[in-house]
Amino acid sequence: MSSIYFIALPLLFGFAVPILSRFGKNSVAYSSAIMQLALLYLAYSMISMPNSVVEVIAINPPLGISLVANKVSVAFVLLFTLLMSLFSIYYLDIRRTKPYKDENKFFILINMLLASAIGLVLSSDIFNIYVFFEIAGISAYILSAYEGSAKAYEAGIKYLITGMIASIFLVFAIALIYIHLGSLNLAVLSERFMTLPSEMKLLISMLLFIGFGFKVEIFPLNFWVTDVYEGSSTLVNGLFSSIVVKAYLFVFFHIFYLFIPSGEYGSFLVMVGAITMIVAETVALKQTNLKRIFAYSSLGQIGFIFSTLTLESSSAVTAAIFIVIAHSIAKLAIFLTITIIEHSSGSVDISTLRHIKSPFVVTIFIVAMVSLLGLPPLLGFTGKFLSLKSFAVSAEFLPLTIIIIASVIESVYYFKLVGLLLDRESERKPLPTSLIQKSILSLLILILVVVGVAPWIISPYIDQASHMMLDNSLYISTLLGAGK
Amino acid sequence: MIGIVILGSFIAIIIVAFASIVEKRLADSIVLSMGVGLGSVVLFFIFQAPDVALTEAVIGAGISSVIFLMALKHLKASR
Amino acid sequence: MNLKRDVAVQTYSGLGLSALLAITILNIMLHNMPQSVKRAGEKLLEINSQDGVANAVTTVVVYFRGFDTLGEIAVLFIASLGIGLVLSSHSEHHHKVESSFILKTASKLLFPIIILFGIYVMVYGHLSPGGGFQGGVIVASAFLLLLISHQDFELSHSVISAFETLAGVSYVIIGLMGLWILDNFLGNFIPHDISQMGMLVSGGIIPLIYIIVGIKVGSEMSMIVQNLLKRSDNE
Amino acid sequence: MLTYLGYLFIVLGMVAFIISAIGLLRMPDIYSRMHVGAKSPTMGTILVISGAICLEPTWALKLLLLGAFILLTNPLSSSVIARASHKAGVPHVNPKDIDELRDYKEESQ
Repeated sequence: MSSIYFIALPLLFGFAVPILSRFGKNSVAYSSAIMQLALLYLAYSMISMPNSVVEVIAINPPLGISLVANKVSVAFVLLFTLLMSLFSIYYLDIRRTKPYKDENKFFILINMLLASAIGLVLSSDIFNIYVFFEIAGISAYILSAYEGSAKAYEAGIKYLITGMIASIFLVFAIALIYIHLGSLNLAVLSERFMTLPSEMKLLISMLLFIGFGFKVEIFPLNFWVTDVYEGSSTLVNGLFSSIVVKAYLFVFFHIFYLFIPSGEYGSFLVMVGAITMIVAETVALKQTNLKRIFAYSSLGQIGFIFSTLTLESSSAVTAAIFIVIAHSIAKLAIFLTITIIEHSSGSVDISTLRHIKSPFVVTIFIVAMVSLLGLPPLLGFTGKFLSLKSFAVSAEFLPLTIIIIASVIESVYYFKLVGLLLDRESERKPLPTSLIQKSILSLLILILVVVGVAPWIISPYIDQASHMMLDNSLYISTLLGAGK
Repeated sequence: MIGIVILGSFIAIIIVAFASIVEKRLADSIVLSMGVGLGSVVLFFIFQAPDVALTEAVIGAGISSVIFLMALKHLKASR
Repeated sequence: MNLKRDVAVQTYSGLGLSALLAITILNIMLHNMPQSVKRAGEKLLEINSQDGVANAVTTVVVYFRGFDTLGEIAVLFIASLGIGLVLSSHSEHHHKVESSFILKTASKLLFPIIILFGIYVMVYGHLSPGGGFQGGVIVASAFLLLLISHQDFELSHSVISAFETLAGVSYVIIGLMGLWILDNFLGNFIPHDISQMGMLVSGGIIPLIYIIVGIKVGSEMSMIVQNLLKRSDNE
Repeated sequence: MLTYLGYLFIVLGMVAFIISAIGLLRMPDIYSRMHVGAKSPTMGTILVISGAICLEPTWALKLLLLGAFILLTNPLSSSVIARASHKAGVPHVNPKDIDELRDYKEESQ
């Protein structure tokens, strides 16, 4: 099987929606879910392949564009397709009561988002990465303005402007790279990047850092994030936080490891991540809006992942992949539960947590939060433990201290939320949940618990993946050796 | 001879671009930015990139300014 | 949460940063221009000379980097969709202004000529400068002329979306056929002989894809223009 | 011989363009500016195109089509601009000028 289907099928679906919608009211929704399940199956079947597979498009690399499916990129693709298909099935249930207006367009947008997230992860050509960057960006702007309220438009415009500034920086960097190095292929660039004069190298690195930094949501460049999360709908927030940001994170570090293997800017980036984390967690303490709280908590977690990945050791990358998986699953579960709460009470203020009476929802919420916090025996613990260990091994004690303080602050507001959920004094109303909602949420939580208790189910695979992510010579030889 | 044309287009582009930033009325500024497109069409053509010149003429100087003008009209109508 | 202020601040900071960067780059470029790296462009031209398409730029845009073009088509598709979505919340009441007899007659005369020129640019994209993007926009501008001059003229939404769908789907299908036949996405599976270079039927799938791109771009741009024009007329 | 004829046409066309440019600067109001802005560039373009036909007779068909297109569009666009400015109420420099469009509108009301 070929990895091109991950991108071609969602695009094909997106283009074909006007025809599909002729076949009845539900046909688009069901075919979207079926296609995503097919992609999930494809990703699952690719996970057992022994070697990297290079999919050549039109002409051979280094001139043409190609997609590289190795252990680490397939792991991310599997994560994205899994979360997206669960999201689609969940939405199939929601749309019976509260559908979006113009639903067909919503399906086009989420599939374009999926295609571009996968494209960012698989592509091995820096201009192609920019094209997917744009597709993901534009579909995200429209998704955040989708509800059509004043707040949603504000979110959309903010996202649009910051996204456009990010694109300018990125395309500038790519132009400079092409002028100076004469190629766009990541493998060739990886060989040539260190030969640049040092000012040019610094300039290009800065441009890339700013361009991706807006999208990766790193400290000085993430002022827009919470407003966007607050304005856009809760379901969409789940997608942003669990899929889009993770794709940007992956591609940022993919390029970082390939271009600067010596870890030149590592000590700068590790502090950037730690500062992102502590600022986000401190600001989150004062918030009273659930969406904003979890947006800030996302920022904090991303800062944590960011600074872990900059350590550039294989144990740190393993830890980071564990945190990415745990965070994506837990955040999706949390945003899906907030959707239930929002639909029944019409508000996302934290005081609504006092008035819900549903042991199921309360359990989901608490388990997901505990996993985010990194307490045993859940999946979040594995990642956090490994990450702190690799910080200690690399003797990065200042960031380690900052991260531990930030985690303590994080636990304060999480336990505040838990306290509200378990408050005995307040009046409570039952919260209706349907069977599909229950099963999707329990599946997500089940993954957190099972893999958390027995991390050795996936840890050999992730170990191999993290070695592969750091092994530049292997990447270069597979990519340049490809050709039919 | 061709050097004068190139230099003239460069200077014209810079002047028109600056004028379109300084201009207070948005409609005028959009029309001025069309001038930037036309100047770059000349440059692209001289530097032997007829494909890019055609694209710039059609998209940069033509339809994108029209879209800007229509968006401006939309803004005025909603005010 | 002050939108007006935030947008201004972000725009100005972006402009300032860009200016700073431009100065830095000019400085660096003036002092050490890159030495002669063997450029990818030259190698691409070498390969193109075996491929039988007279306009090398077309080969690069549609074939060597055809995957990027597919992505750009998707960007345009989503942008058009977004404009339709954002403007759909307004009412459909049109404010009509009768245009003069001269304008009506002349635009009727000009319309077929412009359409013909657009199609020419699209179809000859692999032989002469131009191609799908340019031709599509020219076609859209012909519709724009008609929409401005005839107030009661309206493009049928279903016809345009049929064209759009047809073009988009057939682009991906052609790519996948390359995968099934040659084991190479967007592979050139239609026979293309070097002796036919410069003829109208040459280059295999390349002219075919450029025509598809033209149809797609033309329908998207016409839709964008119509949405903006019709919806901005209500007062 | 044909070459010299071609150059002559092109120079004449340039003279027409220069006259139009001077007129645009010197004329007092928009209506008279439209007058110089429409007529002499049309003539200038036609002259330049006929000069080009004399220089390169093989391109004659394409150049003739180009000339026909300019003959169609140039008067049209200036007519539309003049009409639009009349509608928007741009004043004449001399209010006693003949204004047939205004008279026609007043009659029809």
